Amino acid sequence: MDLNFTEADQKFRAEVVDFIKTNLPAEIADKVKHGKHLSKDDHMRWQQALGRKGWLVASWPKKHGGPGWTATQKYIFDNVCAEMNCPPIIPFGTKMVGPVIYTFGNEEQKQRFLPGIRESTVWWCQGYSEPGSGSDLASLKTRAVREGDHYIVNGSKTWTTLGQYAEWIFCLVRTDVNAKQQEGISFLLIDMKSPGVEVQPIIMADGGHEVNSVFFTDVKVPVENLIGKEGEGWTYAKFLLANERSGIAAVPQSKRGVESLKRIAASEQQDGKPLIQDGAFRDKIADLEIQLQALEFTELRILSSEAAGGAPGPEVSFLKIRGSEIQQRITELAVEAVGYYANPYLPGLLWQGSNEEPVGPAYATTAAPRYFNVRKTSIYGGSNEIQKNIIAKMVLGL
Amino acid sequence: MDLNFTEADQKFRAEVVDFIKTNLPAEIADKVKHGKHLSKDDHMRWQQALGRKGWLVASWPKKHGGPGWTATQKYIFDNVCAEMNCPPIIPFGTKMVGPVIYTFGNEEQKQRFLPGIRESTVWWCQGYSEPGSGSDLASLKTRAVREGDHYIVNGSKTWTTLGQYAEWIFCLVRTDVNAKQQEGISFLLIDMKSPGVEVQPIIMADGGHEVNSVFFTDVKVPVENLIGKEGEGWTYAKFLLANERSGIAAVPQSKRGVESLKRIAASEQQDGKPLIQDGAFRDKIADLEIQLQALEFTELRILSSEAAGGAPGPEVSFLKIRGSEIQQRITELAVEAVGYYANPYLPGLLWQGSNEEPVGPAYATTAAPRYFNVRKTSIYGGSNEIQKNIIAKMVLGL
Amino acid sequence: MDLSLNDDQNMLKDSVERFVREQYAFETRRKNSATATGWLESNWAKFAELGWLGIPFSEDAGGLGWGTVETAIVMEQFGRGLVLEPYLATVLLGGEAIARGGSAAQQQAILPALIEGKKQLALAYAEKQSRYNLHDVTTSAKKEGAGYVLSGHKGVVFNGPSADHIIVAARTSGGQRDAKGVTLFLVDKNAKGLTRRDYPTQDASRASELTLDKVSVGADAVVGKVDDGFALLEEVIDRATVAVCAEAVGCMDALNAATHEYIKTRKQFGVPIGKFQVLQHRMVDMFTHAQESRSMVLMATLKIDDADAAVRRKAASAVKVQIGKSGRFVGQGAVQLHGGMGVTDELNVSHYFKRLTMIDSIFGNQQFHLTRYGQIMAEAA
Amino acid sequence: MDLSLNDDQNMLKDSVERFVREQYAFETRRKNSATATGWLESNWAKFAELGWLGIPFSEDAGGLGWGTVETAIVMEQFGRGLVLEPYLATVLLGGEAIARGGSAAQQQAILPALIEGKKQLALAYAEKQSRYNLHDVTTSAKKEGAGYVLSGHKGVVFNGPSADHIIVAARTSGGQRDAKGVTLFLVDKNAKGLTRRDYPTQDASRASELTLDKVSVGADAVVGKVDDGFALLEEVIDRATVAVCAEAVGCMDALNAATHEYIKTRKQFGVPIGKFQVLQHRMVDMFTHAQESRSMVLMATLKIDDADAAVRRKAASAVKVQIGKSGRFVGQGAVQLHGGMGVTDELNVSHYFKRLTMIDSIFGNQQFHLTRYGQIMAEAA
Repeated sequence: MDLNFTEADQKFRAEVVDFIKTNLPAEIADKVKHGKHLSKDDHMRWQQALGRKGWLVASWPKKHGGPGWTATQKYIFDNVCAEMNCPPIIPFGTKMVGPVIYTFGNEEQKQRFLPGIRESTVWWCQGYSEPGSGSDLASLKTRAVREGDHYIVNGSKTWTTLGQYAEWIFCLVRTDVNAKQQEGISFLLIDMKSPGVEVQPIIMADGGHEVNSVFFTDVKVPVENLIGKEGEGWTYAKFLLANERSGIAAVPQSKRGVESLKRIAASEQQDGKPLIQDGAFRDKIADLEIQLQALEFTELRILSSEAAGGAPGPEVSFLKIRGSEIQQRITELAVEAVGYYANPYLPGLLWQGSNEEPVGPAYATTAAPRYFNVRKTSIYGGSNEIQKNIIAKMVLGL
Repeated sequence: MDLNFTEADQKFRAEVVDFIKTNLPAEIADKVKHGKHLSKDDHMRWQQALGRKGWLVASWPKKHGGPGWTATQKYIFDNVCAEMNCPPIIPFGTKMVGPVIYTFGNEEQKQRFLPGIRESTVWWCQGYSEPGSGSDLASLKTRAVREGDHYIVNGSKTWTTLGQYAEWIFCLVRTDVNAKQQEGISFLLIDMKSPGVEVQPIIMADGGHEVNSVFFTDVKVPVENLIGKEGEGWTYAKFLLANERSGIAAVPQSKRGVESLKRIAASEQQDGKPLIQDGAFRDKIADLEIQLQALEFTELRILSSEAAGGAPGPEVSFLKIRGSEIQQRITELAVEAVGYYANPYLPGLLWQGSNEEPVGPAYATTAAPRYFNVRKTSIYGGSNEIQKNIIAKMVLGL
Repeated sequence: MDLSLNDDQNMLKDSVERFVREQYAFETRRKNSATATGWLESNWAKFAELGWLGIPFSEDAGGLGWGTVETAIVMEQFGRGLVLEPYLATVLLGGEAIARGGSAAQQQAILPALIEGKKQLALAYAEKQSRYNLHDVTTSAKKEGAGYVLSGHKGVVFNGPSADHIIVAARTSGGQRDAKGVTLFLVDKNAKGLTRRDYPTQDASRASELTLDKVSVGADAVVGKVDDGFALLEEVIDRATVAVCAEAVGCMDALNAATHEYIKTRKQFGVPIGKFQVLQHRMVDMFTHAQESRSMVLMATLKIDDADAAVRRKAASAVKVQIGKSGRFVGQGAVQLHGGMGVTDELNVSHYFKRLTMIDSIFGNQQFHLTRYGQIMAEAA
Repeated sequence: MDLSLNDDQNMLKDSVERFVREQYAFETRRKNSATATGWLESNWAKFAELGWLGIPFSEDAGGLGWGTVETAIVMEQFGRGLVLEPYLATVLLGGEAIARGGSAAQQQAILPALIEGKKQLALAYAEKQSRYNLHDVTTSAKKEGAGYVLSGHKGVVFNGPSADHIIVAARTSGGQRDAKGVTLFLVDKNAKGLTRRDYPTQDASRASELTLDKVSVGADAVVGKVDDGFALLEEVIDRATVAVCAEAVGCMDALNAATHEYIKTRKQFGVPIGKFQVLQHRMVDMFTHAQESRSMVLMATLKIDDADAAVRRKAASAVKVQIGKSGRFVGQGAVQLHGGMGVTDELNVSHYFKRLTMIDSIFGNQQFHLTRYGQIMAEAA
């Protein structure tokens, strides 16, 4: 056993640091550092830089354009990116539909769609959840009826993150209403510019516009946009969800969050002393940091056993649960740290990138909105209750 | 609304204090104060003194020999008793079988059994649980077969608290194996001296002998020992369980426990200062005391609405849950307080009343055993999980 | 010992309940919050008409001469409706400061008008560095002639934008964190040298940052005794703490009712999600928290008038700890059980959650009051 | 970065696992614990034979020259079997103190015999008032001639009854709680003036209170440097902390396995209780705690040798916090899920629970290490 990095890994780390220094605009790093809203352009600039370098799709096999990194290299890359305040990579193309296309798509689909994902020239979004489906994804109702060379799609999707920016959406649709619930589902790629597609914003508790409802009214989709076989979409969907959960522990992001929390606690005053000197608050940060370390080493153990040939199993559900709890706890403590200055709500500063002066310290502006917002992490991607059901069934056989 | 006691209540309080001062032997109070084991004789001396005064069966109606106290008087009595380290009143006669007898028993049974309970000359124990039944009480298997003027009882009971002292046991037995599960059950009083009754100790995690298994082999029980009607025992059982839960919050006892915890924390040293001056430990006691106050006022609100005519409903399950959690937390913090001195185990001092010198401070001797022991409070009398099921179903209609 | 409401109290409860039911539908509230002041003059006039603005004030001043039990009744119902009108700032902070500490002249000038709904107040006590320490005060009040000159900054002044008068805590003597030397001053909103930065809050209320640049006030502006403002301030805040905890109980009840209804009707995997045992137990815990919070508000309303300040302080801290803990548990639970809908602005769930979160952040959060309670407890041990 | 065991480590693991499986059936353990010493000479001889007693010691001394990864492997399996033999006291406390601080003569006199299973040790560091502060030492060591005279009391000395030598922390200079001035002394069990009160512990181990009444030792009894014993003591305790946390992981795994099996088979209301969602989720949480505990032991074994003492100290504290929290969660959960049977002496469940509880109480409990971790963290911030 050895925790140390090899010389080659050290060199790789230096290369990543160097790349970020050269390619990440300072104003974007600053927005990330302070938890502010990123524009579509911010994301695109960063992702296209990574794309040009061949680093955007770190988990893809080499033959589809991935960089062929080891698990350790991925670990280093993710950590350095978080430390240096890089924007998170939008997963819908890179981690979700991309792997589905190169695993289950035909040659033509690979040629057509993979380059745009690798280079981040096309923005994808996800059409999984529906208003009535929630955690019971397979109950979806959006219909796709074959008519000649097209499917005619009717229905709606919801919780479509950043759908307002997207050029393409991948959708689970029902192609056979008579089959058993999971068997009538197909996986379809839809051009968002198609007539009949309408995107409606959903405003979140923090006031931000980050998710949407997408409505489909007689949308014509060419049959060549069907991935794999009709009726086998559920298989691809499960494959995608398993991929989605990798990295969902968000350890590097949470490390940055804890560091930021410490800075807040060093800056906030209580009775003339920094809050971090207060035993009770210090205990809370210490406990959180220890939780995060336990999560990090659990993830490392899983990665290490995967590298040794073990497949990523349902135990990644652990990572989702604990990862979300830790993300939530960080924001909870930030609200506690800023005291009264959690109260002012400055939407211009938060969402429209205004240059308005913050009311309290700059970090206080985002404290409560982030706390409200990250309640979603224990809900999306299969709620934590569902994750525990999965572990109980798949790991414990209960 | 008014929290204050009336002059009459104040006078009553003084009378209780006076009575305890006169009638409770100092060595018994001392054992209670230090959480030591009480002998049968200790219990009997105190309960018989209460019995002579007419105060043992505080909740009984006047016509059956109760003192006719108001809810406030009962509250005062319970609190003063706990403050002055009176032994807890053994509930099997007074709170359990007594009310069943005066509510469902016939005149002869009342004449025969109630005086012994009121005066504490007869020790009762409970035959409810069975090895296989657990929280699913109605699945009990002990059979009673009618033969002439007797029932022949075969089977076994378990978790029979202080059964080693008991002269009588009240039992749920199955008199009809063909009826639906809850309908074949009857309520039977059995003389422990009957041939075929055998008591076997169960040693608890703390090393103490407080519960037993009771085995019945062809035990002859006269039919006049049947309470109410054959096959209706489940009704009486539920009535008894509802009574059992009253007072189960154990607020007065926990108040004494918190005070004792504060004394421990004032005596234990950390870096040359009393532990109670340590912010983290002080926070924990404060949090516990606040929890206990919330429980106390919740109980008072329920008592107050009962006094105003509301019946004691399933919401007493709240009291059981929170009461047990608080009792457990007190002991958990005592273990934390005594540090290394939780380790020495002195069975002579704990169980046989030896005069051995404790290893650490006297209060440390009982800290860990009590912690281990009170884990039972979230299990017995319907586990806390069962209590939550009850609330979900009966109060929330889920 | 009697824990039931009397007839007058029951009538008051019914009347506030009716107001909330009739005037505070969720979409109405959304509209009200988007007005210039963030609340409705017409509602305020109604409060005056129904006597609610006079509850804690003496009959001499035109009030009802009631106490914390009654203001808690009002606040609980306001919590159910997430009422936006500045009852807390005007009646329970500003009004109570004047009623408990103000001179006869101040009381005459302010209370009748307040009770009639003609005057709005605010209490400016927090500062950027003060956190929850009420005697960490840097704003200075320098004696000049018969009066004082105030300079400094006050932060997060609730109802600052609408207040006609602002009661400002300033230091007349002592070091920055000395308990002695804090004095309260009544300052007119148009006072020369007073500037405000107004802003909305997370929970759709309004507040201000104040800058005082040599604001001159007369000797008659002192509320209470010079240098002894802390005791008055603490008493007012302790009482307001109980009231805001009652509001939190209203929020929790509303959230629990909404969540209870939701899990009974929302279906997943073919059954109402309320059939899942884990959700049932969580709902039970949420109800338990609300019950215990209600119990603690009751406790505090009955102890807040105790002649022993330590009893009052412990009661206020105990209830605030309970509400901090329970508000978080119920708020987070309600969001979680509502799933995706719980984190949107569309449902009232997130709005209650936000209010509960902000309630924890004012007058000292859970940790502040746990520490305060523990210190009083340890002193007595 | 490589987190897998090598072949030697896997062999060690298998061999300890086999010993526990074959020699530590629950009822065998109960009998062993009731013997005079509370453990078996024959088992100890086997440990010597298999080389386990030499794991952390240099090959020069006759040991294997391995480290914390390997002692953690042994301790984890010992935790599964609730092994009673005093490996912790003799090898990891006494032995490590001699190996890391002892003179060449001390090492020669003790280590080979220890490794052969011929010598038992104990480390006496705690005192009645010291709690977890390793430099709160009142036992005095006064210079007399070339040697020292020790007087005072040491508390809860594990393996005191069986130890041939006891390493005693005493104060050679400084005030009661000064870090400087603590010195370790090697004391023979038959030393004049040394009296013991032996007793069993909650978890069926054995310990002693020591009274030192003018115990004379030579200058050659000093272990490490005079006045600088604290650093050595802290390092030894930090390492032993990791080992005992590995033991706790073994306890947790055994408890989880037993509980998992129980809820799959125990029926209530006609179904295995493992079908109830609330119990499923609790079981999931128990497994998560055990997983995270395992991860933290791994982390600590890899960081404990760091040249930077702050890294070592943080690692030891972090893992102890984790084990304190998780041990309690898993222990209480296992008892609860076993229902009545869980609180009896009959099943092994309560015995694991007791051991986990006592593990939290030694070398600093969860709160002590949380505070210690936080202080190191805040210094760096």
